Amino acid sequence: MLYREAGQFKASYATDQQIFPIRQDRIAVAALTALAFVIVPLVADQYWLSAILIPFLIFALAAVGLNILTGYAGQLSLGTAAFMAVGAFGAWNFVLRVPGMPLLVAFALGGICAALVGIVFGLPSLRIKGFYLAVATLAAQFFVVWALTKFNWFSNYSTSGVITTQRMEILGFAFDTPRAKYFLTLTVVVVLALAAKNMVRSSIGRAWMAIRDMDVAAEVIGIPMLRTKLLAFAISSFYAGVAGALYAYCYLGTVEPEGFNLDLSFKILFMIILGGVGSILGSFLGAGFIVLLPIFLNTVARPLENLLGLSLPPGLMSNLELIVFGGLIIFFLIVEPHGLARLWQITKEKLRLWPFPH
Amino acid sequence: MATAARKSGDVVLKLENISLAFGGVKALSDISFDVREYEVRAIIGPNGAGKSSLLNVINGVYHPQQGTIMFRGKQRRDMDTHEAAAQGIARTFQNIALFRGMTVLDNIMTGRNLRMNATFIEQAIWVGRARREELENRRKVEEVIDFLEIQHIRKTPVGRLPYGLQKRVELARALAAEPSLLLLDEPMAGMNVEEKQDMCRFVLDVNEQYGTTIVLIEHDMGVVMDISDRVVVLDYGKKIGDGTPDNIRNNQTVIDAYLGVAH
Amino acid sequence: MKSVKSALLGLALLGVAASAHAQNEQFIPMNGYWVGPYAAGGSGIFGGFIDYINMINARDGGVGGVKLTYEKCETEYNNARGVECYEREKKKGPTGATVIHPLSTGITYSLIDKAAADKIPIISLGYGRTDASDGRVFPYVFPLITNYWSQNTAKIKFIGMREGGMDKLKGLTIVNIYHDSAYGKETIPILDAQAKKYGFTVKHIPVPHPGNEQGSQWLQVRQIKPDWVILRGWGVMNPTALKAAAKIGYPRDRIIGVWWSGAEEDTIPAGDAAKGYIAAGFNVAGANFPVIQDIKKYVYTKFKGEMEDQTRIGSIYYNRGVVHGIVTVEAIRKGQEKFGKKPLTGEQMRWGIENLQISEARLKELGATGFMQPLKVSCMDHEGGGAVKFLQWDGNKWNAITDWIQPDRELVRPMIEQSAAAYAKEKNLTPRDCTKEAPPA
Amino acid sequence: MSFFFEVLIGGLLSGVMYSLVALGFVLIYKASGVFNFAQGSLVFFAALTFVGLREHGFNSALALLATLGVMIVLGLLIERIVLRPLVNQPQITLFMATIGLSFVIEGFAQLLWGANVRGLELGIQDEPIEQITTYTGMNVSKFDLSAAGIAALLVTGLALFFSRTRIGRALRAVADDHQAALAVGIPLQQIWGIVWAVAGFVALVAGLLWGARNGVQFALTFVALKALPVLILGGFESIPGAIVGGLIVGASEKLAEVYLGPYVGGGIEGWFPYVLALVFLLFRPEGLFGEKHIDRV
Repeated sequence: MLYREAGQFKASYATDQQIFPIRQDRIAVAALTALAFVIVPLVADQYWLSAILIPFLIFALAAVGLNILTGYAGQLSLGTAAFMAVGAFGAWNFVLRVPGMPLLVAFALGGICAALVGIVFGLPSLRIKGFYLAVATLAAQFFVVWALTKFNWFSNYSTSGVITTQRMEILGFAFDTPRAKYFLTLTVVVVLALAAKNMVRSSIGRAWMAIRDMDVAAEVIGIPMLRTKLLAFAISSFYAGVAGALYAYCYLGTVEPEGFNLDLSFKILFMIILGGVGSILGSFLGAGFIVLLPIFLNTVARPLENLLGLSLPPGLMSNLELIVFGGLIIFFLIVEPHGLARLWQITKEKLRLWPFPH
Repeated sequence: MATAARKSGDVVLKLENISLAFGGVKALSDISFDVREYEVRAIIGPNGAGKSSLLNVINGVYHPQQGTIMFRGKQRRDMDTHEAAAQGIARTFQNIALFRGMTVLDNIMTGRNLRMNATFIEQAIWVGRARREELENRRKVEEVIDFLEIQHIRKTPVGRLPYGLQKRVELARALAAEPSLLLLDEPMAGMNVEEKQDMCRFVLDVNEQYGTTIVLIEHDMGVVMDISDRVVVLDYGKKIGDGTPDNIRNNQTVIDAYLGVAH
Repeated sequence: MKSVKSALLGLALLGVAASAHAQNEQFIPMNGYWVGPYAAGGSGIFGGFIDYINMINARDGGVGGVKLTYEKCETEYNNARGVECYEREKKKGPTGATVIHPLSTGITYSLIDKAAADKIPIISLGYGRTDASDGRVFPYVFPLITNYWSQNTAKIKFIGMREGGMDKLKGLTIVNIYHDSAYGKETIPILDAQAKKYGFTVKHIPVPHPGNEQGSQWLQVRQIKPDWVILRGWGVMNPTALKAAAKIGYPRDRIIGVWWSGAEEDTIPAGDAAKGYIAAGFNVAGANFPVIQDIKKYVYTKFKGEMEDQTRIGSIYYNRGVVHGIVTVEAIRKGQEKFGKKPLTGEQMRWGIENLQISEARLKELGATGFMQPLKVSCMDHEGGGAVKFLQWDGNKWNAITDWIQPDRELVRPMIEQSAAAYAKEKNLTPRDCTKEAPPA
Repeated sequence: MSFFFEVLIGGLLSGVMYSLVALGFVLIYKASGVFNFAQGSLVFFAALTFVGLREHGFNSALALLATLGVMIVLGLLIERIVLRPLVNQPQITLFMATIGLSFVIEGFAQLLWGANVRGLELGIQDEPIEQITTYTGMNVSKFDLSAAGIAALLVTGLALFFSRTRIGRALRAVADDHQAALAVGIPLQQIWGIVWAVAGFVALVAGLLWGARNGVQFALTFVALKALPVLILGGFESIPGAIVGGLIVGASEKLAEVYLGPYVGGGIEGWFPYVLALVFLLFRPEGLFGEKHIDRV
């Protein structure tokens, strides 16, 4: 009875086309935003902020980016981490080389660098589809990491190729505590997630989905294949790039090209598959799941290990973690191939009817 | 039906000596025919006669090896899908080509994508032109939805709809583009009598109310003879007949081809 | 608020909260890796480290009556997880995490700022930031014993010794085969500087990660026909390199590896192809040292050992773990001298490490004579040693073939200071004045 | 010039090693449309099981048989537990499931046999053949030649299996058209089980050869990355494609590294095959031997 849209009549198309048309959703989103901006910073300690919430938000942003490309536009990519790397190194170089460069502008420029690289590696998508394209995006993955390692200019000739982010300051306010970094990350992520939501419910989003669902029909309608696909690559890479910049600035503080390896790309792909392909909400759910699961397994495993004594082989818990992680992924795919977002949708549909059976 | 009474205008589309082959297989050989403004033009023929290929040539999905296409006064070697759409050609497909992951409303809205000019940045911020365009086009789409009587399924994902309704949604998507030339590939295939009647009514209404020229592939001879102004008959990629329904009905080659194929 | 928070945490941390910490304990996080491509190194090193801690607890009842506790956290050699482990572990124990061994250059880099803010010292034994040897700029980072640049100069010295004098280096050609990564690239500048100084030619050949295919690199070696090859490998790259060298017939006793290329894990998979191969090391292999025997006696006879496969006790990685244990425990001892026999805080621990001295005599007491080199850390010098021993693989085990060979400090130190100064400038740090630091107690 | 040929031959022989891994991918993709990312883990698991059993006192032949048995059982289990419940799901879901599967296999392998790095001697020395060296000045490794021979045997064996046995023919039918195969009464699931078992066998062969080359260790899972560009070039569904693709990738990456690498700082082997494959795809999107699909509308 609580989650009901009955009685909420739309008097105009404008109200019907709101970002969250159902009143309860609006309330929930508002409450969640308030929670994230007000309550969490008050309650969460440093561990939660800097080890869980910040990476969660950053990965969610990268997942939103990948979801635009893979979930909405239907182009499978295995190179997300590379675009994150471009964003991180791009932003860092802009701050380093342009005096007085505002931080947020540097993030955006880093994202734009990633978008340009994304367009280049998106070009083959016109001819190549499915797994051929997926494997082809690995070219981006390996090439970008190689180039960042190889050409020392990108890391300002540091011997190791590692970059350490500069002090973060916006309008004189220093972002050097976990809480401040959390605020910055949260703001960027919320703004970009809303923008993504707006895009996918506009004509560009419909064009992406049309290409995903049936490209020939989309072309016949007059959706330009080249522009639409490349735009998906560009915007997706922009999101990944900004996420990469945040990853460097707000999370790790120091990054090296190899940190943006294939494993990271897979991790983000996992997020959208488990969270829900073609769902902005799913990107967040998936990111939460993938960030929290290993930590949860680890925090459960270690005390268990102590409890059972040292007679266990040392690698046991680590290996079990890996097995359980992989097993749970398979389990979730089998139980709900459309991801957590679909699970949530089903719950909502049930809630609409609750407490009546029909 | 009083088809003869209806005004048919100038030739808007003219195909001349079109030949199309895939690898070594000839799909169309030396086909010529024209379409006049405001008319309902049917293409008939047995399975594999090249009917769908012909539609695909008209709106640029296939590029013929030979021949020319004249559309709205412009002669060309082949069509480009995007150009075709921009010039006002819309179509439906034999095997429904809806966007299965999207709702009915979104599917129909894609039909108006060409009319939405807001940049993705405006759309991301959802202000000004982007918002205005969404609303204006939504209004148009709602007209189409009312016209085809599918208000009740507006928010349903198309994948969940029964076949007949899917066909109707596909027509809606094509109509949303406000086309001047509408290509319909077996719009009534697989429908029951009632659904067919509905569909016939819609096609004729479109033709009459909006003045849309219609090119139609259909197997149901009754329907074809009823609603079309002129008919082209294909067999094995060749044109074997062209004329009014009455002409075709009495054309010996056509009768042979049909009887020969049927049994 | 507090209760909401603890409820949230409690949910995730489950049993952790339940085990109340006794007060007279000092906590050391063991954030390592027991799975993945580098699990052999991670499990070996943390095996030796943990065994040593357990031995100290069992034999001596801890350090000065303070029991040492630890908890493992799996980092998978991944920066993000390494940071999470660090954040999770840093508040545990009565005085929090008191020292951290990231065992990954990437994780070390990611922790430098955080650890300094949390006042938890980082010990990076034989990895991490080379320029952190300058303690003025990096008060909380200790790349103890030796760093990549030092070992590289020692390698050139070794080559000089083999050639019959440093003047004989002139005109030689040395190929540097390196893992194409931040880690691999680190020694390129120092090699170039040395090439200039001694007049040899150096050619750098990168091997792309993971390095399981090196045909083209070694064909290049075959074409160049170098006098020596320096191997800066990691993981599977090492045995593959040795195999590839055998394939082109390049003599293995002219290949000199770094310590991450010089463990049993690097040679055994190469089989006969590894015979004669030489690597630098800052600890030796072997289980005959009293310290290892004590571990066996106090830990393994009680079935509490970390190593499932006990043949690995005394291996290079295992012994390196014991070295981790020795420097950590000795630093605690040093700290207790000044701050009293109680659990140290991270800050006090930092002082202990910075004033750590392990003399030859002390090594003897520890049962580790010849096991590792004597150490003298200071505010200026966070490396404290710098020497390496060269070990040769005879097909079954690593044998030391030299004594401790000192690095070329005149060459290395200015480069370190220059690099550290650049870092300080970039980060807007004021280096400490070491003359004002508290002298050793 | 002789150096050029040496690089070329070395590359071709390395390429054979890539093909071996790629074969496993092709088999499974052909029969069930699954892009099996866990193939690398299977290679690792097979090699580790083999040396693990030998450490426990099995002789080589027995260990080989036992490992083969384990791989077949593993293949059948994967089909039964992971893929059968996911039948008719989108390809990307299946792909993800195999990544999850790779974690399980990797964890399980190390749990069972420990994280130790092991050597594996097959009794074939990885050394240059002297006669060839004396006559031509080129180094050709005995081991590489033997590996090529084994690969040739394997491919011949598979070809015979597909063309001569009833199961093989059924398998081809399945590869051509699942629905039609089902309609004529071919038991799909049984066929899939067999394919997974055969893929397990191929993984074992690849695992032994790669294990002998690099040591039996976790990094064996990375050989999958070497196989992917081979797959794009050769097509996901073609066994000859896997072989020819492997040869092209092996030769071109070596030549590129030796002759192109020095101009850009080297280390280009990691991405060169992918870019090559990408450029190739622009001209032939269905791969070397893949079938051209015409979009019908």
